[in-house]
Amino acid sequence: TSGKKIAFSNNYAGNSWRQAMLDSYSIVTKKAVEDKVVAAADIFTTADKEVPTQAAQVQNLILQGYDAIVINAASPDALNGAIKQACDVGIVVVSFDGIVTEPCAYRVVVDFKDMGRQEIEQMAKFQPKGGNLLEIRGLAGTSIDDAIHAGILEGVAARPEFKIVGSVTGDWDQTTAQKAVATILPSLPDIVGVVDQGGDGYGAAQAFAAAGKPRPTIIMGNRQDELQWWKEQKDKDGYQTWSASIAPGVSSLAFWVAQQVLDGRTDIPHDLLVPYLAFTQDDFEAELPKIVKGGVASHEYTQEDAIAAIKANIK
Amino acid sequence: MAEANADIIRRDGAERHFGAASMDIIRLDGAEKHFGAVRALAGVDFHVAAGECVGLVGHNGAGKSTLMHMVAGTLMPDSGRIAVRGGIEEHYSVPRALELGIRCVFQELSLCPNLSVAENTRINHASLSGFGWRRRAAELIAAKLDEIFPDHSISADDIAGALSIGRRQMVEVARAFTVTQDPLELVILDEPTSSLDAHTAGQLLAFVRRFVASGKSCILISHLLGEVLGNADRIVVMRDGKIVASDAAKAFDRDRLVTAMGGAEAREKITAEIAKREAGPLRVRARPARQDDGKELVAHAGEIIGLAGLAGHGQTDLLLAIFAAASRAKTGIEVTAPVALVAGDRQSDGIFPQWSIVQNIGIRSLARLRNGLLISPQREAELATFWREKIGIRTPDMNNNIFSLSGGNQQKALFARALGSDAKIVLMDDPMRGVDIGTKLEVYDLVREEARNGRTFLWYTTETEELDNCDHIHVFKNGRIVANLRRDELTEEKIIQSSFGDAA
Amino acid sequence: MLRSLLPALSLVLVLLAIAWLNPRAISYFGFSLMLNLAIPIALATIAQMFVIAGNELDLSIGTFVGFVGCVTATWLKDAPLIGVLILLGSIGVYALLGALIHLRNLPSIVVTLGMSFVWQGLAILVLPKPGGKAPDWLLSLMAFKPPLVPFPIIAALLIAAVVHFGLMRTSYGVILRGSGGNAAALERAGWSLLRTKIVLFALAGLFGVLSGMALIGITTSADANIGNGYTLLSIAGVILGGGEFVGGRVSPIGAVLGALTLALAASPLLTFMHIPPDWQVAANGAILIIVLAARVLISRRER
Amino acid sequence: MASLRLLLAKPWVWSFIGAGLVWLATVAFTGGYGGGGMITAALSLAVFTVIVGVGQMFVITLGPGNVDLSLPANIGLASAVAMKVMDGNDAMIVVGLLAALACGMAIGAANYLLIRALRIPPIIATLSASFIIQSIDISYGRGLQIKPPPGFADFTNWQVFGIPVLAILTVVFTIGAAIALQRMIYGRSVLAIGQNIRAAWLAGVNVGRTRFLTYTLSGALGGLDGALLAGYFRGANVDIGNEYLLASIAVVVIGGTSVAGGKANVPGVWGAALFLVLLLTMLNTFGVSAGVRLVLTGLIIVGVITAAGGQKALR
Ligand SMILES: Nc1ncnc2c1ncn2[C@@H]1O[C@H](COP(=O)(O)OP(=O)(O)OP(=O)(O)O)[C@@H](O)[C@H]1O
Ligand SMILES: Nc1ncnc2c1ncn2[C@@H]1O[C@H](COP(=O)(O)OP(=O)(O)OP(=O)(O)O)[C@@H](O)[C@H]1O
Ligand SMILES: [Mg+2]
Ligand SMILES: [Mg+2]
Repeated sequence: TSGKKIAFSNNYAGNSWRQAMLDSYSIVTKKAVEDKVVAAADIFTTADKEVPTQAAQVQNLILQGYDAIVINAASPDALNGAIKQACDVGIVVVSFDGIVTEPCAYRVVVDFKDMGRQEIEQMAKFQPKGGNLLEIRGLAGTSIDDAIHAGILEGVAARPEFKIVGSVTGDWDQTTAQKAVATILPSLPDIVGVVDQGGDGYGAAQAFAAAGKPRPTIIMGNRQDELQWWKEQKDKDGYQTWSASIAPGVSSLAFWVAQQVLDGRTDIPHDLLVPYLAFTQDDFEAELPKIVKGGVASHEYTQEDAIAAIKANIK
Repeated sequence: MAEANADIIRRDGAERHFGAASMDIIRLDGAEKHFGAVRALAGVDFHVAAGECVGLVGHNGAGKSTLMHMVAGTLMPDSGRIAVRGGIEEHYSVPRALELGIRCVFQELSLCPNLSVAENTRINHASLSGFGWRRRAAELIAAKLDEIFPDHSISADDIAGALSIGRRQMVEVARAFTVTQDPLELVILDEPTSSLDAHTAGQLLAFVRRFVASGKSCILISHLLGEVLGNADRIVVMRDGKIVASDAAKAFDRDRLVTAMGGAEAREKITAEIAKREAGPLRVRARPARQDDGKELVAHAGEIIGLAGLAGHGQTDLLLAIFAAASRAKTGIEVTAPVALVAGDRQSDGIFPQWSIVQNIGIRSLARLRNGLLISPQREAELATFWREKIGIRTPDMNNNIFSLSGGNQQKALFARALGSDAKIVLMDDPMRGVDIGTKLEVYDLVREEARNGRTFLWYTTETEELDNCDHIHVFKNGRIVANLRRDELTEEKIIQSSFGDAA
Repeated sequence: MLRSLLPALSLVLVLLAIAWLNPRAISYFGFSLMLNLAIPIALATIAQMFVIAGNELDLSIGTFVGFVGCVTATWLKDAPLIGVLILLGSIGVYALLGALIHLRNLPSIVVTLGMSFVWQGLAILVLPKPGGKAPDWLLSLMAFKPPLVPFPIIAALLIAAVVHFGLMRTSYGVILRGSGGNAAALERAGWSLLRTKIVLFALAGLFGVLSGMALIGITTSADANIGNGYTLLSIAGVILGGGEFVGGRVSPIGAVLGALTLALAASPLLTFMHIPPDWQVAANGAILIIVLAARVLISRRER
Repeated sequence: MASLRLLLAKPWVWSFIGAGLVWLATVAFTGGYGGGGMITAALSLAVFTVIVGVGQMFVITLGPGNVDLSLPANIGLASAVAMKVMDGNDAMIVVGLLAALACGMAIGAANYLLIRALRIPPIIATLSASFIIQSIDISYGRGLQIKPPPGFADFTNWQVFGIPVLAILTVVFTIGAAIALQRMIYGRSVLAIGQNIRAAWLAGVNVGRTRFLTYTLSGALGGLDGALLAGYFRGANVDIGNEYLLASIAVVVIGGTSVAGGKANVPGVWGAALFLVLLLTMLNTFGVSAGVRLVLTGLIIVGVITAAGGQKALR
């Protein structure tokens, strides 16, 4: 595939997760280009998380003659028109994180619904008596928010000792999340736990502290500040929780999938399931020093990792 | 010839008026109108007969415009009756007035600045629609402009906002006389000549006479008493919301009008009272941008310099250039002292519509009104009160919004703004638009007094008699100074000659 | 005179830059791809232009387009009759807003700010998660490939021509624009300002609906957040096209050109330039500034 | 009675009435539980909107077309600058605040330069500037969450008898702004320009300087807000100011400032900011879904403004 050109279409770069994602991607692709595995691997980022902007971007990538497009999409369905146009001219499309539903594209998916379920399972370990939960949702109207939420509901249904007494929208943005939690806290009964979609844990902890409410068990999301806070609490009084999120390094896996397809492999399934990245009470402290201050835990894939991951998905 | 003709008509009109009341185009009985505490109309009986030109005069704020709003249907009286051609109108309104053939040219111009002249014409004619309306509208207005102002040089495609205020006034007047479906019986002209030069105003008044001669009616409001005396059949004088006199025009002369209005005694023309003064230090030296010969405008301390010529021939531009040069160096213009400007186009250049009268007056003098860092409301109010007394701004409360003032009183507030400031040079852009005769005479005195105290005035005016107040007069044509007259050389003929002279 | 050519000039400038960077883009296929997403932007810009013509501002057009998109991808496909009724009803809501704003003399910016939440909320209720599908007729319409001239160009010309005729040439268009120029004068001439406001808002609603439908015809399926960016884009498009916020000074042709310029400058030009990812967003801003600054040189010379 | 009518005629009263009603509705719902906590939370959060709202108010008052769309990006960059300069060190708090202010002022001045020198309409100038600022922020802050010094974080959370000290300071600041608006040459100049820029110029107002100062002021307040937000939300990030794009405009217009320019209203900014936070509190407390919450938010805003009504022009 040394003559092939791969483009990366991204719709936002403004938070630590996306930065880690871009970093992982450029580390891996730079080496791939140096090693002449591919001819080019360019990154295109739009500013605004907007669907039409990204759709236009994909169309322009088509015009530039790329052989494959790796995409973190702003919407799973609304980009299908542009994705289909790309497929129609023979471009390989691999989506991850924000995946696309257009059948011709490949999807590197994380089982978000399972992540939601697991949050309740883990919560049950730390709060065996059950109790009131506060849920922080993500960006309304998106599929990821929907999947995690569905998982959490399933989990709660399976464990009736838990009850969700409050739900706020955090838009996956720490500021918004903290603000939303701060406004609802005064009116809530005692909360034993907070379930969220990753990255909101630290903000929630701050909101509880600011309101002078007792600290609940907050599920974390692999950010450095979240793990750091967890460690501080653990050192103080043995505080326990769990942390999960999609690894930003999945971007590099998506790249290798595109490369493999361009290489002529036809046995790759269009839906590839990869595990989300989770940390427990036992292993999070080992990870903490590896994360850059203010950043997020990640994991980059090598070509071999990718081939192994693909293999695991072939039944 | 024209004089004799007008005579007959006049008698004719009077006969009708005294004969059959049913021939009244419009009649108001006991009209009252209050604006908050202000009683703008205090029970007015007013009527206009067919074929009659009624002159309406009165001091600023007498209630003339308010009365005309009733006639045009844009304001409803608080009490009183309106009858059109003898029939009582229960639900009088603008559409009803238009249907009956009553039109109004308002004091505050009402063109849409974003539309062309033809499009503005369309607005007044519901029937100008369908295929080819554009062409019809353009032809309609062009024909009427040609008829009223033969040398107007306005195109139907010109955007109204880009026209000078004088031209806008011409368009608006012409538009009021255009006819399509609705009849045309009565046209109200509320100070139609305030922004016109003497030449154009003459054309308009001649047209009004022809119009009335053809059996239609007209109400003419003007502060130029000569215009009213010379063109109206009957004159109605208003004072403080009441009609204080109504008689055939012949029965009035200037003195009687002024007395009826309650103004000062009519005065003789200012004569050689302006004694020779020795020139003070240089204040302004300016050459118009288009001037190619050596002529320039020079003003010293204590001088009143007049800018004359037909409207829109570069006088305002030069004043603005001088104003700009005061804050930022500009080639060809030298200004040596602080400058203030009295705007003539008060809507777009002068008034701050959200503010009270006090704030409108104070804005030019804020730095002097401070106590430490903060503006002192007390000193601001003092300044305003001082000028309210000095030039007689009619209002119950200077803290009222500026728009609660009548047009002429708004203009006085702008005078107060400039004269109350620390400016040594005052630029006046045809500033007497809409100011009543009594006030004018007071302001003339004031200007001369201020000049004696060392202020310099650059005074653009479209009223030739105002030039009598000036020491030097520069006549403009096509953006250039074409004549420079001393006051003792000044005659109306010389100005007209220079204005129309062939110096390109 | 030159001033009215400025919007066209900006567009030419951007096109020249694109041609220089990627000659391949200047082709039937290239224009189809680069410009098809500009159609919904142009329609939204026209909607905004009607509101601005009446001295108001619509902060809800973006979420309204999103709402229409969600209805198009669900009701309009599954139950066309109900879908059509909903869309007509939403135009009616726009008309009502115009009436409300006039009768209560409300600042439109606050009312439409409130409505932007309402539309977004309704969009989420209609389509809780992304999906749905555009009706087939809409898909084939937006995928239409006329001979010689690409569809987006034809569509843009058509929109500009129709709206220009309606607003700038018809006799009622004059009244609509006059209501922004001098409302008092219009009232004095006997026109109903309530009616002009209702008509302007209803037209905005109509073009908002067209924009949402066109957008879904291109993207094929919907997302509750799909139109959010259109509010700012549409305002910028009107201004770029020579419109002004007050005074009824707007230009339909300018607005369409402005929308095309924005669409081209924001994406194709940027993509073709190969800028490091960190600075791509900045380049987007820089392009806008350069395009507008180039206009200054001209308008300054004209003074 | 007459004084009540006079009060009701003030445009800003309605935002306070709206805030009060929303609060009462929430307290009624919880049966009186948490009413005080809600006010504390509302005050702490409203502060940030008020600070940028005042800046935006001065800009909007300059007349139609004037608006500062660069505030969100400005806040984001300033938050990063402040946190990097403070570097977790209590001794550097003042320096960090000054750096954030300077950064904001530079942005404001740059905005005005674009508007004046290149004659770009303010709305597009500030929008373009915000793109550039965002890029600078991303490359400067790398999307990382940089933590505030503990002293600064505590300061932003400091409360006396349930009243945030920051809110008290902000009240003092807004009183200053109101005085500047009505009683200082600068404020009068802004109001004059907003009503009629040409008349203002002809009345001797220094138009250029006033507009420059106004955009710079707005920028400076954005910068200050960025620093404070980073303290309160325990970390700078690119997105920290996002919600203030709409919120800063919303509080200005809901508070009774005229978008046609020339009429401004400082107390209204407070009323509207409290109204918006309490509205969020109410809807979060009611626990309605995101869609319903948005619809209700919108309808309540429209309802309040309709009840308040506008005023008729004089002539
Ligand atoms: N909308 C208004 N609000 C408050 N007061 C008003 C309003 N319109 C007119 N007035 C007041 O009514 C009185 C009559 O005003 P009007 O405009 O009729 O005077 P006018 O005779 O036309 O004066 P001018 O010669 O200056 O035009 C004035 O005292 C004026 O201040
Ligand atoms: N020659 C002019 N004619 C009409 N309006 C002008 C003129 N010059 C300036 N203005 C008005 O004033 C506004 C600002 O102009 P400018 O910045 O030159 O004013 P200034 O107060 O002198 O500024 P500075 O602080 O740079 O001296 C312009 O947008 C315009 O509306
Ligand atoms: Mg009058
Ligand atoms: Mg005159």
